[in-house]
Amino acid sequence: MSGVAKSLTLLLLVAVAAPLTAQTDGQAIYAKYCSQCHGENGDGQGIAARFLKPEPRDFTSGKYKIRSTETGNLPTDADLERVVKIGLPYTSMPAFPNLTNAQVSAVVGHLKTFSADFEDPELAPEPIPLPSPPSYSEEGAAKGREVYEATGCARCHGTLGRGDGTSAPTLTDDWGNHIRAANLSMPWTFRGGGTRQDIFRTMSTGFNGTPMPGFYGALPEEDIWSIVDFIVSLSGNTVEEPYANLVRSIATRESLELTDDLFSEAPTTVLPIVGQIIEPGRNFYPSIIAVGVQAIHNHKDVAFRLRWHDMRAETAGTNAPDLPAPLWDDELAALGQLEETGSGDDEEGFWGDEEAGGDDEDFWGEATVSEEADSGDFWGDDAAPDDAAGEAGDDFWGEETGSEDAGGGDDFWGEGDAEPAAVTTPETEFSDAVALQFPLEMPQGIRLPYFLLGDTQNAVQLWHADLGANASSAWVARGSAAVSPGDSEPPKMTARYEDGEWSVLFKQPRRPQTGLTFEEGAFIPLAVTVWDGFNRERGNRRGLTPWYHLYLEPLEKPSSVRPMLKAGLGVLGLELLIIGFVRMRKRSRRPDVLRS
Amino acid sequence: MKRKPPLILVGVLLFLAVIAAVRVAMYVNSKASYTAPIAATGEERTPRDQAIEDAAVAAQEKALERVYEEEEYRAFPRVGSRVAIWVVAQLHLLFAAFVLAVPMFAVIIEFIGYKTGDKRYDALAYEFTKLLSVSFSLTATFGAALTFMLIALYPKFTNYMMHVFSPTFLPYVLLFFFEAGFLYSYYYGWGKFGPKMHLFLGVMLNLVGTAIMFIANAWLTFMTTPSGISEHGALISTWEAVSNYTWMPINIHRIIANIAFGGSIAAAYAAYQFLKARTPEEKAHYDWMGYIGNFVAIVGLLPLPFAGYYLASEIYAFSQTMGLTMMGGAFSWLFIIQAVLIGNLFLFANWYLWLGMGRVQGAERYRSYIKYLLIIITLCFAVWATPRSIISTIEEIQSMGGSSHPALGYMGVMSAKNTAVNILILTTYVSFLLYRRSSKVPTVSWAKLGNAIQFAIFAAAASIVLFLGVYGYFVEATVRIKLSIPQVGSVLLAIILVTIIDVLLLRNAKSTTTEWGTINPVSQYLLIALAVTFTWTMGLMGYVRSGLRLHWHVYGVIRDTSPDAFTPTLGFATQVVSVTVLLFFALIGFVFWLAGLAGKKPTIEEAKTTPEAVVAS
Amino acid sequence: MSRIPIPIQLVLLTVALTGVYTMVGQSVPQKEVHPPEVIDIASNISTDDMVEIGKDIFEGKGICTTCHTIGRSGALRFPDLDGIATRAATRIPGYSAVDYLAESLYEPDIYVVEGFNPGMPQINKPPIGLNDDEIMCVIAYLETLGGMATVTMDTPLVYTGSSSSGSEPARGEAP
Amino acid sequence: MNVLVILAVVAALIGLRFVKPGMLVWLAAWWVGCYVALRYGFSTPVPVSVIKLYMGIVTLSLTAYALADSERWAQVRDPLTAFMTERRYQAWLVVVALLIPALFAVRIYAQMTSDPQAPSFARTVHPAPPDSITVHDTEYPLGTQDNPYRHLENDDPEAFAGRVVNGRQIYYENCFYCHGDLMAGDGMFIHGLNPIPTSFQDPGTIPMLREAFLFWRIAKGAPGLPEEGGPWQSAMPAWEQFLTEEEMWNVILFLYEFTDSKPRAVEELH
Repeated sequence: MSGVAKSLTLLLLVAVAAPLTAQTDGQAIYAKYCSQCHGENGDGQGIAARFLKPEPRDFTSGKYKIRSTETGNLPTDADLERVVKIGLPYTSMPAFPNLTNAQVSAVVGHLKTFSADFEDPELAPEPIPLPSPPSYSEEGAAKGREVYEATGCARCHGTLGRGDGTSAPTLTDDWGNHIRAANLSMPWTFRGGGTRQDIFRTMSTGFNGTPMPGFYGALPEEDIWSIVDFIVSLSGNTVEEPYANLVRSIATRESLELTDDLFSEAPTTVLPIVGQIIEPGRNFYPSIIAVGVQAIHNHKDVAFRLRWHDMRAETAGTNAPDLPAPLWDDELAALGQLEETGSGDDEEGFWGDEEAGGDDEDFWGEATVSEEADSGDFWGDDAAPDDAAGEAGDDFWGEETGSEDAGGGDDFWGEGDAEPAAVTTPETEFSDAVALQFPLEMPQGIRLPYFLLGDTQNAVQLWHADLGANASSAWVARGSAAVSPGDSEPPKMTARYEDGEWSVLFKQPRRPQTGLTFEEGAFIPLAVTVWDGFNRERGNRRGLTPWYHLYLEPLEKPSSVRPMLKAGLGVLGLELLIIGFVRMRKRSRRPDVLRS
Repeated sequence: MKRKPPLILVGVLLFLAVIAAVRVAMYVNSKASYTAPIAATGEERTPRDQAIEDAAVAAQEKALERVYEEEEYRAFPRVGSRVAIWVVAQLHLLFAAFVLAVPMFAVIIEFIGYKTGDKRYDALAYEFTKLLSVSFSLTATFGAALTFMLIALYPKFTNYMMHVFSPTFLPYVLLFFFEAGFLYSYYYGWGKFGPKMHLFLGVMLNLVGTAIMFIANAWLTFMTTPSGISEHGALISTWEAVSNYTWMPINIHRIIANIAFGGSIAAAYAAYQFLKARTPEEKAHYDWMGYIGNFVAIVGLLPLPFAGYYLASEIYAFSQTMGLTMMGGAFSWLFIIQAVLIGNLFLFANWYLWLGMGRVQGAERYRSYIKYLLIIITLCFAVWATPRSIISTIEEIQSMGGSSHPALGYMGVMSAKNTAVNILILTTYVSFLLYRRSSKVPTVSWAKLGNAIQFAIFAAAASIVLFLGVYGYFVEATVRIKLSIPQVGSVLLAIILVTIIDVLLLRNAKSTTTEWGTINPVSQYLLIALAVTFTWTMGLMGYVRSGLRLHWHVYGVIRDTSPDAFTPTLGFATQVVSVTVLLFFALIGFVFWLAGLAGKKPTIEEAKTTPEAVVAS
Repeated sequence: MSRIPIPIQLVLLTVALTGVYTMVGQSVPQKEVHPPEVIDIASNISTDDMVEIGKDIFEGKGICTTCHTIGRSGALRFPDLDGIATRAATRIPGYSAVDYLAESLYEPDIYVVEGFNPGMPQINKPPIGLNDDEIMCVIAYLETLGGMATVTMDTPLVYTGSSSSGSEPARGEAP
Repeated sequence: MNVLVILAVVAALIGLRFVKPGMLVWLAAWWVGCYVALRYGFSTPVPVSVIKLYMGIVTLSLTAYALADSERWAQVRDPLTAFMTERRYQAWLVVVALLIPALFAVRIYAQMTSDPQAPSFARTVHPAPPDSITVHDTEYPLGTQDNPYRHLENDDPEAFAGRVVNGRQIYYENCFYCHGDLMAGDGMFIHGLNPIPTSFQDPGTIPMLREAFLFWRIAKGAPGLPEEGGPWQSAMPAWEQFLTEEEMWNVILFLYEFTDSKPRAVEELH
């Protein structure tokens, strides 16, 4: 065969093969991209499922959360395709931008084969009308707050929508897995999307398979819109992730009294928290999403305020950075210790299948479920908490909008709807805790200690607050296996839990006898760790951040007027010199030397 | 003859008489009776007076008891010992370089004048020499200052150097003596000796001068790359100590650099006189003088990078540690500054040649080439000055994904820089060739062919250089380093071949007129700028050569434990270099002024005779 | 131009040009190189402290990083030291990593890794001139590259050559 | 290279030829052209310090060009002199003379009042691996090490497929939290990670690397990175704590299989 013929054949092959690779075989696509989580049979029991919260959807049930149809109904094809294309934020369901529309339709077609309900013409989905959103109004938000209270949203989602309602710890889905009510103050984590239209849809349709009901028909449309406004107000309309990487400490001449007032002027930097999945005892689903950090300093001390939303304050029990965290069975296997340590303590269950699902819920918990209603105002000018107006003032994420307390209306749940299935409340063995991490010494050059508790040559210090004991302590760590109490003075600390938000204040001298010195103008590495006792986090099972930086602004900012004047006048003088010189020469111009 | 003995007799008698008188006086004095000094009388002393006196007595006693201790260092007021020595040594070196270089080309020019019978050359050589005598005494003054300061400020170190090098001091002093003798007889004997005798004096002057430099070089290279001593520093062989690793490379490097430097300073002198000149004759003369000076400077500049490579490779051979400190360690950024300086030198030199075409009739045909040459020079300059590790802000680092730029990263490495410098040299040579060509029209029958061959040689050399430069990215470091040899080789070969062809080609060429003195005055400022840049570069290179020792007086043997032991920042070093350069130019301005005073007349008279006959060499 | 006297013009030119070069000199990274500090090493310090001191010496006074890299490959001119402890233990039968490292430090040319040229200076002699205690700390640090430090100040070494052996002057490092 | 920018600059300069502007405009055009090409002509922006250096050289060269010929110089100088001396330009001259210092002052102000930026570390994304690593007491010479199961691809496709399936399981149990379901480096934890995880879909990553390199990165994780890789900041676990060597090799097979790419072959040594 000649070379030409060879290459022609090759070309032909490619031409044939190309459509094949872009095949629209739903089953094949499902097998490649979906089955690892949702299972070969669509039952949500894929290989990865046991590490995931919220659990992957069980397609055989026909229960779908993100829909445009009434509660209890099947989703439309468009609903399913939308989820495949854009994914569900803050869950393990990714977007699949690599699939073509045809492929998405094909795989959706395949999904539907798992449930016989889709075959039933009587159950054919009918989307509810989604009107275009009216514009946001303060009055709407104020009214929404009343409706929110009256409808009983706060029961799960909490007064300020921070997912801290009284019944929140007990929520389960139809499969008995513990799930969390959505934190309504973080719209970027809403599974159904964070726009007003999205929230309206979620409110109207509810999440099948979870306690989250649909209000289509149950509430007048304008009431739903007003709740939407209220939810939007909780975040100050921050739809995008508000994360930043520099904590700026403002300077003051006042003495630092550890009260919330101290931080009214300090800018808040929101740091995202992720699970510690590096060292054994991994935490695949930390329940805290983000921590807001503020800092302020005077000539002597530096103070921090850390705030985060927690479903419930765990103040019983204890917590410390060096508590042994339970190992997963594969970790044990790798360490060859499976037999020895397979104690119950270790396996508490993280994942639903081990112990009672309720034991530790995870955060990712089907948040989907409850998404809709609440929105805490973490981030914005939030809607005002009903409680003390003063409290609203120090909301972490911004100026608050004050609103009146809602009149307790009729509880939506009161009638009819079943209370969520009772779940055993987890024992409060571990308290909530938080720690600030700094290098033990200011790093010289670029090298920092390992962000996960330092390393043998570069130690870190922790300012730890055990919120159960309401006490602080100082720790020194040289790697996660070498954490020990430090010999320095523990920082001063006060803590408060209100409306689903922990607010922990630290204070420490800027130049302690041992440990890091906080110099103005320097960039000091800083990291945060939080433990949610409810999630049974302790020791290495924790939520953390990598290194970010702290910057202490100088008390006296050098004035820019003088350098500006200097530069300006200098340049002007130079110009005048040149112009003067040119003019003088022109006046006395003789035949030009250069032209000669 | 008859009068001599009495004179001597008188002398001897006088001598004896003095001695006798002294003896008598001493005897009388010894026989006189002792009288005590008049005691203080009168007032009672207060206790305070007593106490003051006691304290004075105690202090005196204490002073008497003090044991002599050898001092390691003494401090120079305000600027500190190191900076003081640094500045004085650099000034000494600059003047010495000038004093050593000028006789070299003065003799050559004189020889040309002698051979061709063209008086003009003789006058030029004399004018160069005029700059010498004052410079020579300044050199000696700074040398003496340096010596005294070394002894005073660094006694221990100086003592050690004496230990190693004492056998070289006597020859050095003797040679210096001869140097003075030859220099003054060469200068003052101008026109008074026969030409051969005078030339002989000049040659001797050069030989002696070079020998002096070699000896002094031995001392300083020993400090960097000591040899000939035991592990504990004791001298084993003076010759070994003299002929240490960097001795010969420094000798060569300095001879070449001195020539370039001397040429540029002489050209600066000519430029100064040109700008001051009132008459066309004067202008013509100094234009020509500046041209010659600059020509000498460029001839010296072209091989200088290669001499530098030789020196660097010897430093590597002595100690890889030191070599890496130089190129990759503390001094790596210095070579970026150096690249800026040398880039400037090349640019100024080319620019001067292009301006020079303005005085040549018939140069217009080559003018359009200038912009291409300029573009090449600019590109090479940019490549050469590209740093390996780039100073960048955070966002820039983030966007580059590292501290090296994906595209510019290729420019910062040796392959690119070698290529750039070789192309620069080739381009400068092309500029020169164009200049040379502009005043001549070849008449030989094979002119076209010759041009084509020349062009082909250039193209071949450039492509070899480029190819090897690119190839260097694909081979290991050890191979890559060796690639610089064929690169340099092809450039040098091309230059030699083209020159030979050119000489043959332009035999009996039709010459067009070169109107000396009509050059654009900008060119004269360029000559000054060249001289400043040369001087500054020498200062900077002096810093790195000396700084390489880091905290050692004699590398690995005598530690610097003085407060100045640290290596200063480049910023500080450049400030010191700048001060030194300004001082040098203040002094050299003084030299120029003196030279202007001395024997102005003969030069102008002689220059007058020639300008219209002047044709390019 | 005719209005400014020539000498002043030239002074201006000289000063301006010198100024420009000085500015170029100020715009590059400024770094002072200080002579190494003398580190006092007590005879009873812990291995961890030795590692720390050894690291300082390795990066500073010992100027090891001028040639050696840690964790780099490709066309190297000197052996990379990442994981050196592991390799050192297997290089010479009967030699522990410590012994191999010690001997290589005291007599750099004794075991030259294949593919490299001998070129390492004797670090116990000037200009580097580490003393025995300092070398021990460097060994401790090298052990942490690919293993755990085990040496103490008292660990006996197979290598016993004293630092004053050899009569060659310091230039012996040239190939 | 942003070819479009470069082409635009070249086109502008060529276009100017037809307009036949004065020398001053020419020089300005070249200067601006060089600046634009340097500033915007590279897809990875050139650092300001280098631009300054280059523009200094360009300025010098353009000056040389202008001054290398007296007529050319006159063309540059005369309009400038006219602007500075003639009456009709006086108002403009005042404006320009005040504007330039004002710009300098504004620049100083902007510099002094800008917000502080957190320092960042320019880590090397693919630092060079060590010669060899030891995993679970076995030494792997990375220079020559190949995936011990790669040969099964041809020798025993069935066993190979089995290993890929095993690798897939490992991946979805351990890796996809960060590297993502699609291996695009966009797992669910990435909003909290800096540096972000590697995208294996990027042709600049695994297809450029040898399997031994991946093995090193997987086994030793962040703590095993050399300094230039920023071992203190990367969240890559040292998987030898959790996985066997076989599992790591299997997951490597799966990575290439899923992304449809081939590892870089071991180079011949010469």
